[in-house]
Amino acid sequence: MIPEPFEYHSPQSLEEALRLVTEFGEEGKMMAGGHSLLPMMKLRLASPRHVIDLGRLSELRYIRESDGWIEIGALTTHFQIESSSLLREKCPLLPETAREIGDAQVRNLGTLGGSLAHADPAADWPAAILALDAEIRANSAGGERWIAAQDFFVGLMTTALAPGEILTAVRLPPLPRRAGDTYLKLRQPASGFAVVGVGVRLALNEAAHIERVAIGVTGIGPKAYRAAAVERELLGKPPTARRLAEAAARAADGVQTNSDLFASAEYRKHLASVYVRRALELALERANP
Amino acid sequence: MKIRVKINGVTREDDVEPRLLLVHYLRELAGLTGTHIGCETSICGACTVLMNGAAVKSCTVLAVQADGSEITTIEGLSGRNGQLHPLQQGFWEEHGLQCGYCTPGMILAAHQLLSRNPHPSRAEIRKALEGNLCRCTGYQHIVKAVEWAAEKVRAQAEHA
Amino acid sequence: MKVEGSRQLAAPREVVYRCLMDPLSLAQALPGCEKLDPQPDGSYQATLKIGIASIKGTYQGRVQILDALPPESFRMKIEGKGAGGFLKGEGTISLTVQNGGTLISYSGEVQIGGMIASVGQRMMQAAAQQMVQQFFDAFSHQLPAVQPDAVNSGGLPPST
Amino acid sequence: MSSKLLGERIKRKEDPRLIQGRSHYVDDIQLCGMLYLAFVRSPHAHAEIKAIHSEAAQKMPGVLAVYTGADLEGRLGLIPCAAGMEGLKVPPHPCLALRRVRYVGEPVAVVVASGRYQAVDAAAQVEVDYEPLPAITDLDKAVSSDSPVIHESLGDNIAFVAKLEGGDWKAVESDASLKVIRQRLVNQRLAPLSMETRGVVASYSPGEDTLTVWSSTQIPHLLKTQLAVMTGMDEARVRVIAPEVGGAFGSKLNVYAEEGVACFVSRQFGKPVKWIESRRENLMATIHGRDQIDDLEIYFRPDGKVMGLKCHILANLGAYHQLLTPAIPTLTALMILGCYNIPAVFVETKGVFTNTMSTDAYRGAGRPEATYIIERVMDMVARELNLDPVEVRLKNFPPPGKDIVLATGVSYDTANYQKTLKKVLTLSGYKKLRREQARLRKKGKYLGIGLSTYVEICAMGPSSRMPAGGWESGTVRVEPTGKVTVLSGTSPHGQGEETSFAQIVAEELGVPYDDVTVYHGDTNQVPMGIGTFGSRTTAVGGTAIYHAAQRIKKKMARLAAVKLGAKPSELVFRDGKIETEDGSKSVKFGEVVGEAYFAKQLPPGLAPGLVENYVFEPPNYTYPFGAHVAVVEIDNETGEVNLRNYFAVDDCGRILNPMLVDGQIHGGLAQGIGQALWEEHVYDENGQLLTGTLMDCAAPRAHQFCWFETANTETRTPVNPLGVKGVGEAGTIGSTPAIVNAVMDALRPLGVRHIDMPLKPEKIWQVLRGGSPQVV
Repeated sequence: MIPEPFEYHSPQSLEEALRLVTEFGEEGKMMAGGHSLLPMMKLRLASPRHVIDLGRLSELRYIRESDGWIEIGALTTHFQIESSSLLREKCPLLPETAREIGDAQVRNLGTLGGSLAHADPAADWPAAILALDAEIRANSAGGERWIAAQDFFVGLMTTALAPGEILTAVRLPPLPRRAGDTYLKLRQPASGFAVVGVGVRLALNEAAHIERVAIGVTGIGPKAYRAAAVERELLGKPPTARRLAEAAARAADGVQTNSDLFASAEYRKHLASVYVRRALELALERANP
Repeated sequence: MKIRVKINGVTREDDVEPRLLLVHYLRELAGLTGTHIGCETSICGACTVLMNGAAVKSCTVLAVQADGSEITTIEGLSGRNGQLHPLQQGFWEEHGLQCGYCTPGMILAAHQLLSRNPHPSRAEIRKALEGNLCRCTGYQHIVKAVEWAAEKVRAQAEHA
Repeated sequence: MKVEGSRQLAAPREVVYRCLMDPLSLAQALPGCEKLDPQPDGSYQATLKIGIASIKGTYQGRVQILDALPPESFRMKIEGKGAGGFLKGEGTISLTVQNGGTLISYSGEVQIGGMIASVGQRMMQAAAQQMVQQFFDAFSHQLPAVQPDAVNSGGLPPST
Repeated sequence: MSSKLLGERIKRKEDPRLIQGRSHYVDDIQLCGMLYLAFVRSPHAHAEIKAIHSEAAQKMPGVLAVYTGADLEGRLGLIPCAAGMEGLKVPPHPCLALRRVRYVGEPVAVVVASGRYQAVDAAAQVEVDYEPLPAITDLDKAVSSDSPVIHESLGDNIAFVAKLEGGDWKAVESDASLKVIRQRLVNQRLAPLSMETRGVVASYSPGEDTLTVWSSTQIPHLLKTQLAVMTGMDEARVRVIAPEVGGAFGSKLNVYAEEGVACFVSRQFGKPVKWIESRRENLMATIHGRDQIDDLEIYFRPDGKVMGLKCHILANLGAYHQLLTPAIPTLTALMILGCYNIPAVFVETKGVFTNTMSTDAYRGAGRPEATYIIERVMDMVARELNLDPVEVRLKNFPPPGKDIVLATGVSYDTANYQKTLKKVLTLSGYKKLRREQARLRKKGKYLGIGLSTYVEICAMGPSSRMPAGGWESGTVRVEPTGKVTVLSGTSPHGQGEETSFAQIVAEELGVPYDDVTVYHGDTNQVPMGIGTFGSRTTAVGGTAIYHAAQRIKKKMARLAAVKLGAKPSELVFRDGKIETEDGSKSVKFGEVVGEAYFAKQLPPGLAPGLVENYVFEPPNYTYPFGAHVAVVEIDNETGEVNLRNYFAVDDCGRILNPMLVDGQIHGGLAQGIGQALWEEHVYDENGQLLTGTLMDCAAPRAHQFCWFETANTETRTPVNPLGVKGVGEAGTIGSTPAIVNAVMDALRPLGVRHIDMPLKPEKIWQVLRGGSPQVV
């Protein structure tokens, strides 16, 4: 299969990219690795007139720590995240999520920003960044703004990015003391996408009660979400096995649940609760020194 | 669009349509047909090549994206005097192929694995090859082939 | 594929019904509607650019209103085809007076064929629901404002 | 140097070119002035074609022509079906649809353009007006009297009804002491999924009036004949070459529309034409496998002896017959008793048309379905009687021996089912596994142990029982330099016969393995043959070559005998020499070759040269068998199945190269396990293909498998002098039921008898939570 013809633009700076994005508007499509976009273009389900390849914006390819945040450039590949020693130490959830994405080849080219902006309902990153209370930086000709992860995913493959905006970075707090995080996933055997994917970060207080917990869930609904009902049940409580299980049972509360060939809505709801509980247990184990 | 790509050590310049896929560029313009096409959704890995040393699925890369890069295809893996790469040798020794269609991609994916992890376990080999489908072998001989090559590379390194 | 649901709108039933029958407000509300021409037989010729995010296709088709029972209910039949395949749908829309506004309930069967059907099954349901939601979001803006506060104070969540 | 080659682990001759990317698959063939085809395909499962608008496409850059079904009518023949069974309804099957489309993906028009991208662009601009008709995909509905009919001229959707009956049914049905189980099994549709899709290059030379066709096919010779018939060309002017073929698994044992169209277009333009199938097309319009519903009645004694098996098979044929479509399910009936001596059998097979792509041969072709049925039967009986499945199998095996005739009338060449079973039980530590299972059950964990003891029908086969000939040809030619050329009528594509055939010939002639080169696949180069399928290539094609080598030896021995003053019968061929057993009289192989070619002193009646051909007609099929044990663990919360261990003991007769046998077994296991756990090719009720890309159509990956522990027994067949039975399909046939039996064994405490494949986690979860398995 072969894409329809298009014009290709390869901006060398963010400034140039922003100009192109504004210029082409609806007719332009940004590409940041291309592993979501190109298959769609080859099947001719997507046929943008202009492809704006952000791949050469090396300024957006970094992982660094400053001012109490870990910041990751949007063009950082899944593999760079997977293999980052900084992240392994300060935010193991991210490398753990990265290694679950697609396959080795996809992880070499696919990028964090590309995946987030695409907002596939079964992608892995959304669950991870929701669990990390991350913020997403959007740049436009008018400047920049930070969008909380919770506000970023608007609907099926739809984000809070406005026309003319480019997702440039993600920042998140490193793992605090007495905290643990993890990402667990059931893969769809054909596509490798998440039937369910759960990211959890959990922190305990001095009394070993749950001080903070954030749970991101993907694969279940039209967009990734925070399992707020579960979090509410757990906050401030001692994390007994029974409490975790009872809370996790609410993992898909209020979510319009996907149904496909592999898993019905009902089964997905069940998977969400099982995987949320297991992820909580694992994160707890890691939080307990 | 004009692009400049170094393929298996030889630089070439071409004027290509932006939509030309890297795999078609390699096969039809550069005449390197060892890279195969197995699906169009970046699942099967038959089209795997090394781009700046990293394994990529060349059916999901535009030729224009590869502008300025170095590409290694299966044809570029053998030594100058035609000596087989340890991975090629391993696939031969351990019967790591049958119809051979997935083999170039499989070998290049394994190449990346060994460059990142010279001592892979069987589970790590299987995980590293999850982006490459083979319908003939049931994978077991491929795993053995990669083990054979890893051993050979280690021995060569010790020797050197 | 079944598509069903309901939506509370803050307008009297007659108004909602009239708006639903009005090609102009319908065209404004239908996602990606580029053309909606009334035909002599009472149906509409439509051109819709529909899809999710960058996956959009242009569909040419026909929308028919059948068994109209103003202001209670009607049946709607949609047929369209485009490069991504075809879609056929038929459903019943009924309007009931509720909490000072109107509750629209819809229930129908949509058949998708061609490319979209063979590559999009995992997202189809969610995509359909999202488009219905988009329609009602846009449609509610077409309705003349009727004391929305009064409606919402009746304990109902806002309609958008 | 010893020339002992047969039975040795010898590296493949095929590999050096393949591992260096220097071989040529069909898409690697570039000819000057090549034109490209792109097909316009139906998005509807069933519809009338009202109009085809190709004007816009014709005006696109690089486009030379657009053809529709009407353009080809009377100018290009129909797609052939070789299965000739009594009363079979054969609907016309044009290369491009005429007036009506009957499955999603059916070709409706073809665009000819000077570039690959241009052809695809233009095909997207061809507009077709359809009037949709109700689609039929459900087998039960398709056979009901009020179903819409897919081929109106045929009256209904039933292509054939075949019955197979044996034994004393009256006795079985009137025996009140027998227990009965009734069960429906669904054997789901699969995509064969060779890694290389199909493809064809057709090149017609107007000057020479010759047509050369490179096709990714398993049957170059049969294809040549059929393309000659379809195009109306003199067959002597048609040449088919199967270049490197990137896997097939039965899916390229066929004659396809695109092959016919490519030849037609090449003749129109007098230029080479290429068509390479996309993966999406491959999933839509390359044959599918399996797709049967089997309704069973099992009559058995309380001690586990099965006395009668009834089965009503509904076989989904798809919308049209491809080459062997209707013949495939009849193999299910033939092999339904497996390796068990069941006194009474009744099978009724209905072949049913639906609005789907044709089914046809996919690895195993009808026999995996049979094995699945009978192996599930054994386990269901064991479960019902609370017996160990090993015990039930032993109770029903015939005693070891030769020429065992079952109630189906099938005569098995040689059998020792007890031996393979015993061996796999030892290999797997079966008793220990059972103890582990009991321990885990007490902890609420589900470990399952599944058995399968299969027999298959291979080495296809005697011509009397084959649709298009079952013989095979081989030529051995000793070149003047002493190097040996082997020509085979078979067409291997990954199985490694360039290696095993060279082993046979080198061993027989006593020449170095490296001196033997094997060719196949080019109809102008090799003698007419049948092809590679049905685990026949080594057993039938290898035997033909073996015999040809014998003829060479006979001739060379006569020449050598004159030189040595010995009797020809005293001479042996070894180490590059022809000599007496004790080595006292010896002449170099090359010297005798020289004699044959210089022809100075030939004995009377001996013709010059050293070329011998042999056509082998096998007297019977062969019946390889084996015993497998699968061990699975089930996640008791989610229903996910983890394949923990797999043990396979296979008896494929004599083993020529154990490395190749292992490779065939492993690959087969992966496909069989794939069917049990993950694979399915799914149409919705409107005939839309839902698994249209590899994003939805699962092909198993490396990390989904455990390490396969394999072993063999070798029971030689008397059917051919090599003693070889065949191994290409064994793994697939044996593994599917072993896995399903293992999962059902794991779930035994939950009281569920059967879940249909693939055993997706949701189905198991539904059982785990106390429900019955739903189709999801």
